[in-house]
Amino acid sequence: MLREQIQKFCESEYDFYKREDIVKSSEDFDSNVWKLFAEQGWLSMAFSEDSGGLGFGAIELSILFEEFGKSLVIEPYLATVVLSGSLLDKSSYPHKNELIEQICIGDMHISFAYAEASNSYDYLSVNTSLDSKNVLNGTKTLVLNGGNANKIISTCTDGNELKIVIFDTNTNGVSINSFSTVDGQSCAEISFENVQLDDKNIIASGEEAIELVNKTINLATLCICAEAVGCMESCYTKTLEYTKGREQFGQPISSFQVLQHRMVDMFIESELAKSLLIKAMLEVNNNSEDMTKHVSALKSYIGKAGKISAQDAVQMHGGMGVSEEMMIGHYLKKMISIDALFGNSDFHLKNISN
Amino acid sequence: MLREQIQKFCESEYDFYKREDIVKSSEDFDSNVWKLFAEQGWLSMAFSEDSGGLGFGAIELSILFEEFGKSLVIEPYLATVVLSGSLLDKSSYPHKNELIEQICIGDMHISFAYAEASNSYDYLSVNTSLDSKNVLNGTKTLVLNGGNANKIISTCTDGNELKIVIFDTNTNGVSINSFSTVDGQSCAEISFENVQLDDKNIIASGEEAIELVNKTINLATLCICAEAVGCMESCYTKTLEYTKGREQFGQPISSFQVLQHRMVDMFIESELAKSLLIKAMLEVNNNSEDMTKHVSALKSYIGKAGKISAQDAVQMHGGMGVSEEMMIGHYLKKMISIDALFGNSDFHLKNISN
Amino acid sequence: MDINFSKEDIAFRDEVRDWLANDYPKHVKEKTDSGITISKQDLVDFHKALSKKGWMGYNWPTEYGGTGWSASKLYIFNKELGLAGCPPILPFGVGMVGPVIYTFGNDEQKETFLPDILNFNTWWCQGYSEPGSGSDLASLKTKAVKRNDLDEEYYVVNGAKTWTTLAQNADWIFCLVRTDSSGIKQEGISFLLIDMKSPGIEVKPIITIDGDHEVNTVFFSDVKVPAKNLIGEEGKGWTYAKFLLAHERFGIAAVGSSMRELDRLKKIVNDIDNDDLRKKVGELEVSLSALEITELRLLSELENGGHPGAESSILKIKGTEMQQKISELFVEASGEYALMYPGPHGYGSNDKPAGPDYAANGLSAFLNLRKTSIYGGSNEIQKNILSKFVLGV
Amino acid sequence: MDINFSKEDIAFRDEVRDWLANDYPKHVKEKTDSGITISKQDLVDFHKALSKKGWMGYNWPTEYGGTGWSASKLYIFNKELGLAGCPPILPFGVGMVGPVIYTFGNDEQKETFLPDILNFNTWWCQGYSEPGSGSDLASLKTKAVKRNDLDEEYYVVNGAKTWTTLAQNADWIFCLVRTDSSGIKQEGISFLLIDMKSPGIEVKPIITIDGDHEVNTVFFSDVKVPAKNLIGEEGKGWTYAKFLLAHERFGIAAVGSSMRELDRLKKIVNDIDNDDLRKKVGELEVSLSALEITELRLLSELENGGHPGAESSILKIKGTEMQQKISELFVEASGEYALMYPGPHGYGSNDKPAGPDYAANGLSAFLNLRKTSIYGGSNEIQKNILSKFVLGV
Repeated sequence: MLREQIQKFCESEYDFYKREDIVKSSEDFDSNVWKLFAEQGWLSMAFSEDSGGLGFGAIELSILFEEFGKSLVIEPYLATVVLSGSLLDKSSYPHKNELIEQICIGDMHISFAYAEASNSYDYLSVNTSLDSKNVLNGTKTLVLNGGNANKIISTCTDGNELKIVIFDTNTNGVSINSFSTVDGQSCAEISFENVQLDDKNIIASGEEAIELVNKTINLATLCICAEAVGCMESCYTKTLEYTKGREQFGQPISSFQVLQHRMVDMFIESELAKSLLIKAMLEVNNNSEDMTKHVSALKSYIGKAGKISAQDAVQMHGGMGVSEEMMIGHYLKKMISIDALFGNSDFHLKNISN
Repeated sequence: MLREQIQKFCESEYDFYKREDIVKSSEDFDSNVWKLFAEQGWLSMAFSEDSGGLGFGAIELSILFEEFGKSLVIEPYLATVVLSGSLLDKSSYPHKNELIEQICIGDMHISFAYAEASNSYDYLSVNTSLDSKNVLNGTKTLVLNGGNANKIISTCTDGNELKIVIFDTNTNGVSINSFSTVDGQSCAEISFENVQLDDKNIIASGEEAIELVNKTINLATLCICAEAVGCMESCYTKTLEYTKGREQFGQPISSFQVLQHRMVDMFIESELAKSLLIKAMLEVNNNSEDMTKHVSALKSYIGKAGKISAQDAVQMHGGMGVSEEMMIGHYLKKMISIDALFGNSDFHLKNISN
Repeated sequence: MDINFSKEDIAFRDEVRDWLANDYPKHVKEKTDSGITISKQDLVDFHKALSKKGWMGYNWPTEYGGTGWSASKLYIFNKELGLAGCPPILPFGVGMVGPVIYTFGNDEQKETFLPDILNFNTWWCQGYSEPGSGSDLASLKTKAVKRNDLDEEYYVVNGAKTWTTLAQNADWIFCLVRTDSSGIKQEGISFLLIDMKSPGIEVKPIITIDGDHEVNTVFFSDVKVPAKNLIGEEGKGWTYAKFLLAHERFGIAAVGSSMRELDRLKKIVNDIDNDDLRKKVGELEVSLSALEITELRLLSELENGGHPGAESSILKIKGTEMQQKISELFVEASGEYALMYPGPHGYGSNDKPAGPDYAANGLSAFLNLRKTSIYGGSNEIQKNILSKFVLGV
Repeated sequence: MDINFSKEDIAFRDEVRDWLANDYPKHVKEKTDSGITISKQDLVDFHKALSKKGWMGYNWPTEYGGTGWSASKLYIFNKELGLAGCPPILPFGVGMVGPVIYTFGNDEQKETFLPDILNFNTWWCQGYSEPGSGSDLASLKTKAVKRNDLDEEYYVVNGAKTWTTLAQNADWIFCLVRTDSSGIKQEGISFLLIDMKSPGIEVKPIITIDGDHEVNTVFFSDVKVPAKNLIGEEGKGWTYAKFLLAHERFGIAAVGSSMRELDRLKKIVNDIDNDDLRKKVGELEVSLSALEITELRLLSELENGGHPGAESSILKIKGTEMQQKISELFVEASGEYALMYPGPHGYGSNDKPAGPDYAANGLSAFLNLRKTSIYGGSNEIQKNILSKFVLGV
């Protein structure tokens, strides 16, 4: 039901031309579309009822992202709702409800600054420092949607333990440099120079902070994997459609056995990826002990199979495949960005092999 | 010219049925065939003229083995001529000429015992010991043709440096356990229990011994790679021939595009492997500094590509491919044995990557 | 989407495990656990033990003495037997000819053949492929000509069937034969049951590249087959054959046994501490998990009344690839010892070579399993099926 | 089999290196060395420098002002330019239309066009593919109708050509046009040279997935083309087109530039110390070496009077795969920074992001190079060619 709702929305409100308009506009996303997301309840669905949300979990988020993947939705749902919102939701931060409420109605964007230049996927090794007087210094990189955020959630260390802080982006000493991403979104490099915070800016410390980072990244990883699974299905269905309509040498190119078997491979890989997604989303939903392992298995699989699938889709679309004006090349760019985020295929394979 | 000579011999004297007769006989090889090898000059061609050979080098050996690969020759040329004979030829051992002469006329088989159970391709790490009174103790494994050898050349250590010794297989304290190999040859596990040698059994020590082992193994590796290249070409040509003759659904199966492209891939891989062989054999022939690196590149390539090629050949031969009575499955077994010898594909890839 | 099992399913799983622990013949278990090839008698003992428990008719409806199990129970049964390292249940009787007989056979045939199948009193083999027919099954040439002598109606069968698994042990063979050559090739095919003791039958071994004798060519020279051994109608054999192929989905992905093998492999690879192999094992673990869940999803569709049909080709393709890749890694893990190969029956206990135990077994499996992507409709044919039914091209 | 170079070849190689060190325009070198996109003027300067040295006609016989080089010199020239990171020589004039003109054109055409090609005074582009024609080139629909007005003979051209590289810079386009639709499709095709300034020509950019504008669709609406711009005979255009495709083998494997890129990649991978990537780089090094020697073997066949012909499809397939794989590893080596992509022209100097320099360039190359397995006869078409000419099926 949720799936049908999203599909209907994407069909009527978010076709490829609409998406292209947003990508080409000076804004990183369309605030009207974001408002529609709020109206559909999508911005609140993932939060617990205590925090004012609808209390849905990993399963619904996976479905949402799978459909987002099919339509290549570029709104900053991952940054604001999944990364920042869920982190707040799971935290014991006393002010979280007012923030979550603002996210739910679409009035606030928060970005989570978890990455630094040198930590290569180990998000618990943090150099950004918070001194005893709550002064923050450091540089965060690849902050998703950072250029559009009202607030930043950042990891830092007091020299002793991990801390998570939140503050307005217009606080003195915060400078933000925003860049476009390969999938048409944006990310920022953000530096903190003697940013003065106080105790109420601190969301969590120590064990709680570590658990929040791990669970948040794990959930976000699941979400982009679901997005990849949606991409893979679309790569397959769109290629099938294209090859059936495209004539060469007097026959549709779908009649060539080599292309048929390659599409069969795309279909099979898409189904296998879907299976791993189902497993992983159930494990995360149950908060099982093995959930990280299952998410890593999924991430390692889609990183490789997804890229191959998108490359094959481009190849079988011929010249059309490399044209910016066709949707198909954008799936490949999406798969590149998904593989890059939160550890690539080899990294996650190592995670489960060791 | 050498190539044509070998091809002609294999066609007239060594077809698949002849080979099968030898495999199924109680002997590991056919001594009449071995005599013919001697008559053709093949047993002497690789040795220097000083040692009584024809003074040919790595190029001619490569051609010989490439053709051996096509016909799946199982005579113990690698063990006796390449491993043991070349080692002697390159050594400063005073008695080498009489031994080489016996090899050349086909009257003697010598096996080189370079491997031990725990050294995993590091043939310079040796546990077999030679004490100060020249008493030998230890166990060697996977000694090619060891069950048929008149003499054994073995690596050992005096606790200080590497030594290479040679002695009769019927010396007291030598026990030999012979096994069949996957490619229809034989190898042995040989143990030495207080085998009393004397100084004239010692071929080389220290630096000379190390260099002899390295050069010998390198040359032998080149030879089996050439054999693999021959196998790959035959896998391709035999599969092409088979699919052209085999009808299914009213047409030769070579008319199916999927099989065509797969055979094109086999052809391409066979050509690329041939190119690497040419490069490596020239480097070895020139005794170039980089020769080990080029042999490793070749070995890493054929280990993988050769197995894929043979597997595809079996698959495209259908039921015929897995039948012991057809030649095609034996190429797969040959490729398995070649990958296993002297370090497999991953091992040699590491060699060149580090 | 429900890929989780019900309480009833869990209880059933425990019952299977219980049987495996207590009633699965110990002498068979000992051999399979130590990688020793089992004998014909071992196979018989294993099947008889299943019969005794009432599980031989795992895929049959209760009215014919079967278990009437749901798809999920079938899945659990197969997976658990695989995990325990049991030999595969021989499919030719209970999986193949049995369902054809109870669906298309007459009452006399049901009474004659079904109980013996359930009790494993008869060993069946399959006469489908012919020398030269390969995946183009319908091109078969084995001829059956009807005769009528002294009120005895019978067929005279001439021709040959090949790749016949364990024909050397079989009591009966079910055959597709050509009773009419006038129409298109699928018509004119009939389905006959033939006693292997009939005069004129000769079984010739085919030795496969692993050195084993598992398959055969069966020659028929003027073999007399009573007309009452015809299943259903003359000329409808192709329909029954297709029914059989569609019906035989049991265990096709071999998830349980692949899990067992991969687990063994993982322990070996951890011992030899090789990063390349560890990575390859990790990839296979992920793929096997994907395959398992895909099978469960198809099951769930089946149980909800869907007809996954052609999608089961995915299980065939990926299941056989998985088995082959695992065996290939065993060979890689054997390192230099992959060179030695004594044949499928090992070196025997007095003559044990140095090197790891798994080397010879791994190579035997590697060579033996090449056939899995060829038989039962080669993986290329499976992709053609998927092209037609899934892609719609 | 001689894959080693002669002394003369070695001397020539040194001469090329000398030119690269001293006369290859510095401002172009600086840009390509630091991964900055070069401008139209840079490209012109590069080609003019080659002209000045007399190397522009690298593949032409001396009688038309070419170098008359042997195959091995051609190979060395291309490899050294690639190793030095030079932009590829634009093939449309000197590589493609030039040989067609000096082989099939009349004297007037030779005098008019050849010197300007050698001096890079005219920028040519190629009008082969059409929207909808793809690899089935002969199905082209662009029409040229012959008219005769007041003693002026000319063609009126209508239609569209697409995937036209750098048409936005071009002075002239050579086109396959349909002058007759009555026969089979390969007949009735003619080869026309068209001035890009002719009224009725419109160039519409195609932006590719790397964000760059390199290719275009060129529309022709009642474009008047003097009849003297027809090459050879009307209706024989397909013959000339095939000649051109067979002639254009230069640099197809891109070995030199792939070596340069792989070398850069190797340094990066050693710095970040990643075993997985190191292994993948090692595999590519081996494959690139295999490709290089294969090209040398084909050269050696050519020089010995052989006609390797279809085997050059190997170079196309493996050369493009190599380029694509190297670029893919650059992306993998970029890790998380593969996320950021500013477009093909970089971030500009004032706005440099954190993360390695190679991230954006790697991604740009990765996206840009997808086309190499599609154009010039897709790699699937190359395999069809090999099937036909090598397998003989």
